[in-house]
Amino acid sequence: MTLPPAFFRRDAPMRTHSVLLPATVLLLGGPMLIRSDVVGAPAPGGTITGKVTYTGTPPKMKPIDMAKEPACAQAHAAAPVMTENVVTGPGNTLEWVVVYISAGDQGAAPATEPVRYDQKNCQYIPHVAAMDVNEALDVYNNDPHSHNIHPLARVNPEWNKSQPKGAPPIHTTWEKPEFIPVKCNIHPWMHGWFAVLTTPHFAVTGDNGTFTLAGLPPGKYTVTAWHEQFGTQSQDVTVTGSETKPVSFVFKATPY
Amino acid sequence: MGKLFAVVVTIITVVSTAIFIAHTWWLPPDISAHGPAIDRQLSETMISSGVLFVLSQLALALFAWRFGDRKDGRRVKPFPGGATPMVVFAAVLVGAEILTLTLVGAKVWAGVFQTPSDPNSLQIDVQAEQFAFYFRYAGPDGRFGATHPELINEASENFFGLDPARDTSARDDIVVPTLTIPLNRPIALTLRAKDVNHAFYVPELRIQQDFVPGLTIPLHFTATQTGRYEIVCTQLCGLGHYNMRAYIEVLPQAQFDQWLKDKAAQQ
Amino acid sequence: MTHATVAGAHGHAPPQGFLRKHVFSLDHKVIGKQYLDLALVAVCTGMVLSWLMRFHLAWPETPIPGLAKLSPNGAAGGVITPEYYLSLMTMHGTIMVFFVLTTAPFAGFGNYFLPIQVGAEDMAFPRINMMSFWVTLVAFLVLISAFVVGDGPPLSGWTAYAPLSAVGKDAGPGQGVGQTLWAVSITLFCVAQLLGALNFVTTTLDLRTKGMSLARMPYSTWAWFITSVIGLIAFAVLMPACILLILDRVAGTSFFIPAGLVISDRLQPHAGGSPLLWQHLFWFFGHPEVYIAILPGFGIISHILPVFARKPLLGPRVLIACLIAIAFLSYTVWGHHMFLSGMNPFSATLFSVPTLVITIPATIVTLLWIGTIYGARLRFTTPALFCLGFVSVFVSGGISGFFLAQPSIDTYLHGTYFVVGHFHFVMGVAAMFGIFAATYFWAPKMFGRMMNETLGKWHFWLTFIGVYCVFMPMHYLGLAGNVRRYSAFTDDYLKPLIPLHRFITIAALCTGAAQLIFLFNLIRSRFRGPQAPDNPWEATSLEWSTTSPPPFDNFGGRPPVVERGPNEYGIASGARGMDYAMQAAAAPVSAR
Amino acid sequence: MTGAPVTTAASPPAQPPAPPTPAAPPVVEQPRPRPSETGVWIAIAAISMTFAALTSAMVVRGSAAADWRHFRLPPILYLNTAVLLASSAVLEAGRRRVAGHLVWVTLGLGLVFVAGQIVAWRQLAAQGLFLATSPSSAFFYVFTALHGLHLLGGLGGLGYVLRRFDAAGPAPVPALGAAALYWHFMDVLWLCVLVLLVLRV
Repeated sequence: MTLPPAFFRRDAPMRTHSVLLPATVLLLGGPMLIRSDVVGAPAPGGTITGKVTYTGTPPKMKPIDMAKEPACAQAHAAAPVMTENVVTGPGNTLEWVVVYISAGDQGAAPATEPVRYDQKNCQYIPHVAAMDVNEALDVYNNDPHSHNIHPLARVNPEWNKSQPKGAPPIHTTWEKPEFIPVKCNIHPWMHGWFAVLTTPHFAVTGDNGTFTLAGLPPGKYTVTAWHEQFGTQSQDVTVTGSETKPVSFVFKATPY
Repeated sequence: MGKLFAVVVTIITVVSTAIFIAHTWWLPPDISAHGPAIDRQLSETMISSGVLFVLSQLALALFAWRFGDRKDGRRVKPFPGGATPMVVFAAVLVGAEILTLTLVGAKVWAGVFQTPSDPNSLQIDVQAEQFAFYFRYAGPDGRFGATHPELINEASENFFGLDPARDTSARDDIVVPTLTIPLNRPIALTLRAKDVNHAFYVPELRIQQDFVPGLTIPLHFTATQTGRYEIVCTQLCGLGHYNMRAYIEVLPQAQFDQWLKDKAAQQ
Repeated sequence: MTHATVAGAHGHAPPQGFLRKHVFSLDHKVIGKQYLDLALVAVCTGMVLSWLMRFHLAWPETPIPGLAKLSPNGAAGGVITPEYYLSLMTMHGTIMVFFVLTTAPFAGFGNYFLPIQVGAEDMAFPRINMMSFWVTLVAFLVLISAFVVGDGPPLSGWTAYAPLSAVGKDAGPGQGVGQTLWAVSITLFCVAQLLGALNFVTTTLDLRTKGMSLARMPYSTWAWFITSVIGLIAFAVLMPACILLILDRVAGTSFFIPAGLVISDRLQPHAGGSPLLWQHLFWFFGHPEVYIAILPGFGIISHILPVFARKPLLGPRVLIACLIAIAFLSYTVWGHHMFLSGMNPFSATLFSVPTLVITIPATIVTLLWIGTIYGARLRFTTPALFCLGFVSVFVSGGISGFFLAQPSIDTYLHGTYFVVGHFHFVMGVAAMFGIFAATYFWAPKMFGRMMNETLGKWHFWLTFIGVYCVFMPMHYLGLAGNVRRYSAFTDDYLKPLIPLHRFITIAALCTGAAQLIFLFNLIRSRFRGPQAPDNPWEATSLEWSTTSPPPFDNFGGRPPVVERGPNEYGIASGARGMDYAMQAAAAPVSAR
Repeated sequence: MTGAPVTTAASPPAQPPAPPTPAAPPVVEQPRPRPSETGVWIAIAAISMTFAALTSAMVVRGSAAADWRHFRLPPILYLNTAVLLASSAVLEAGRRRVAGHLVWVTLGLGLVFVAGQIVAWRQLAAQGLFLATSPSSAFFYVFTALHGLHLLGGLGGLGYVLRRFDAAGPAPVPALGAAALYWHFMDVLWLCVLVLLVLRV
């Protein structure tokens, strides 16, 4: 009979107004909300694109030995999974870097469609999930055994829940901006990140290290790039019309 | 009613003892050097206490059968000799049984836990953490790197908190989640817990020892058969306690040396 | 030899008003019944928890209807999560050991019958007696509140080993507020039991009626007296241990938490503590606690068996000597819980000797009971059946103790279901049979109405066979190496044992259902059972020479004078052709 | 014996006694042994077991790690000990002559002792030695706090006896005897704790 705070906020019938708010926002500012990496309608306003690279020698990624969980060990028998804290691509590009507007965002409406965070073959997919404050986050467990999601939040309230096989997805949101490391207590090699941001304009670099922030109304912005091991860098960019401004970040890598 | 009780108790005793004797659920075959002594001790205790168990249950059943109140006005009979035969039986018979079990048992226990490990045994450092075991081999330089709890970073597989940048002997340490050991060679484990109490239990090896945070506990054994067996945790350590499993692989010496060389190359 | 003075005014005037009479009453009988009702609520809660656990072990993925609403956090979608299973186990263990096995046989029946059996009008300190019940009740409510507070009840087991119990929220769900509530509840429980034990010892030593020498005390009184002596020392050690644990959790001290612990990727700000210190302090209390749970059972069986065997108990002095020997030895054996805990292996050998030696008095006591049944004229009423069941189950439980007492065998069996089978047989079943026997035996005296015999017999047979089907297979699981406290069996060598777990679960659910018969019988007989005479079982002790239920001051202003011991059964020279002689001399046995 | 003589709330060991009921009915003199005195003897056994457990915990914790920080005990403790011993002497005189006013003096001295202990705590806190600073200060606070708590129980017992003095009827000799016995045990306990702290801390 434990009644966690989420119980009261999420599906307590008397909190009807919390359901109406997103609906109205959707009606009013619909087009504004489409995030840059969603392919489709060309967004009005300027875009910022660029590439994230590194200098120096990055640490060697080690293969993860999942002997403890036979189901996952077989799944990765062919191509062993490598650790993901520093993933490099061709041409010194850096993957899993969150690039977002940290200042100058004129009160854009919050993103609303849920972020899906999967646990597949004892791996977090995606390794870094970027989301807006109060955006819905659904964590799925599609492995034949249980996982335990433990976001080590300091600013937000920390929680630690198991998700046995076949258990319903965990629906949650984060109220305050924070970079939250996520670990699975049962499989110590499983690590991921929740990047909770206060802007809907963000992108996570893929294996080619590129990112694009579209739909930016003209104005002066500070663009920040964050990497879990090499820290953060910021640059100021002014967007005038609807042209594309190139921005690039270079991180200094250390072998250990 | 007394007869029904006697019948039920007898059935229960017979069925339970039969299952014990038939070994339907029994210890897995032993693969360690010290295991047979423990198995002997267990079967001795099983026989002696089994006899005591059957005797007392059947006595209870027999007396319940015979001494129901049959309204035939017969007088109650005290137990012949009063309480002294009980005390004598318990003190002498059970006492003798206890004495033998303790003397023999103490030797078996001392053989495993009170003797220092064989000097040329293979040293392996074992760390138990919330919900996994990790094993560390000294690597070619034969020396273990120092561990720093504050440097532990599971994302980059630095489970022991090694500091390869400044500590040269830590660079070649091999960290694996499966305990791979050579056949018929004494193994000396040093058990360290990273967070809470855990335990190292391999039923086939007849070996079990708790990890206590803050202590480094030695444990030594010798495996006498090859194969892949499960290491499980028997000390409650939190929600993943049931899934805190690792495997122990016993390889012939040649295969083990080859495995060690491959791992060293990967560092 | 104490001697009676003129019948002075009763220590406290008979109560007026509902509150004084039934709720805040100073009368040891009302307090005894309040303890029993608390234990009844606690055992029902504990039983439901064990059903949930057993159901989850047998069918882990099958959702349990209604559980998702009851605890959305612990069992989303009705499927119990590993941490919720462990908190169910922790609460099951804590509730059963403290609030059932210590409260019912010792505090419940002891409070009700000790004063009457020694011929006193009430406990030595009635106000303290009342306070100790209310502190126990508060302790129970504090423990139960852990279900609805923060992130659920604690999951570190009823033994609450540090640092899992001492580090706080980082150690996992339930270890935050829930674990602190657990520690506070157990500290309060210790205070209550200390005060209770103080009352028992003073009443037994000072308030015995004329002629009631120590040798003439009934054996249940002896058992309660010895249990309270053990309790005085055991609870006096657990209380400071829990205080230190609370300080570790709340005030940042490091009694039990060593340096350099990284839990949930955070370096804990503690240093220098010793987890083994908690284990030593806990088990120094822990093992005497299991004797606190079983010794009242010994006393009750030794008190009830002669009544239905119509034959004096064999060797009463030997019995009392054995109880005292067990009480003394119980303080020298606690190390057998820690053979493999990293303590010095030599002390394991040291602790195994007294552990094996303590089996001798236990064997003697069992043989005395079996000797009492020899040559008896057994009347198979329900209490008698539960006594026989107690002896049989205690033998099974005691025998498996032989294995665990030896360190070499414990190397294999420690932490497996063999241990679970052992302590459930001895504490979970034998002590419960003691409580059942006491309830059926004393219900006529406590409520003035007889309990139904047929329902009683159905309850006995279903429970007796049921418990063997539940707990004997646990010994086989233990031999196969099945580790205890696992919420799911994912290991390869455990999967083939799941059918046996399913059998145990079905047996446990049936045995649990059989307890409803007892509950129904107990409640119905309070209101519609036939009127009970003063001495329905033709027993000799003092409680049977007063009315049922006894008046406010137990003997209606005429304190009994005792002429003989409690063991006068099967004698030829009984008054008016009876085969027994009452302890109270020429007491007016009212003809009702 | 019938008519439980004096239903005193002899100061229970672990907690201040339940609120004493209004004037209990007059009681008959009670021959030896008196339940309230036996009760106090048993309470003494339980309390000393608690402090023995804490002492063994202190010894084990002392050798468990090298972080034991020795510090000088604030001198006021010795003054407090003198006050406590004085209060015991006054109480013994009061018991022999069954004089209520002496019991009042004991009550006063007891409160002075408690105040002195709190001053000692403050001095220690001023030195920066708090509960969690080091195991030695932790044990100092735990020992003095538990002793203080049991002393408050004793003060409650003395209060109860004093109220029995004002009530009509014969002097409450058994209750006074029990309370005095408990109070003297408080002295012995404090001396043991002090010696222990001087040696270990």
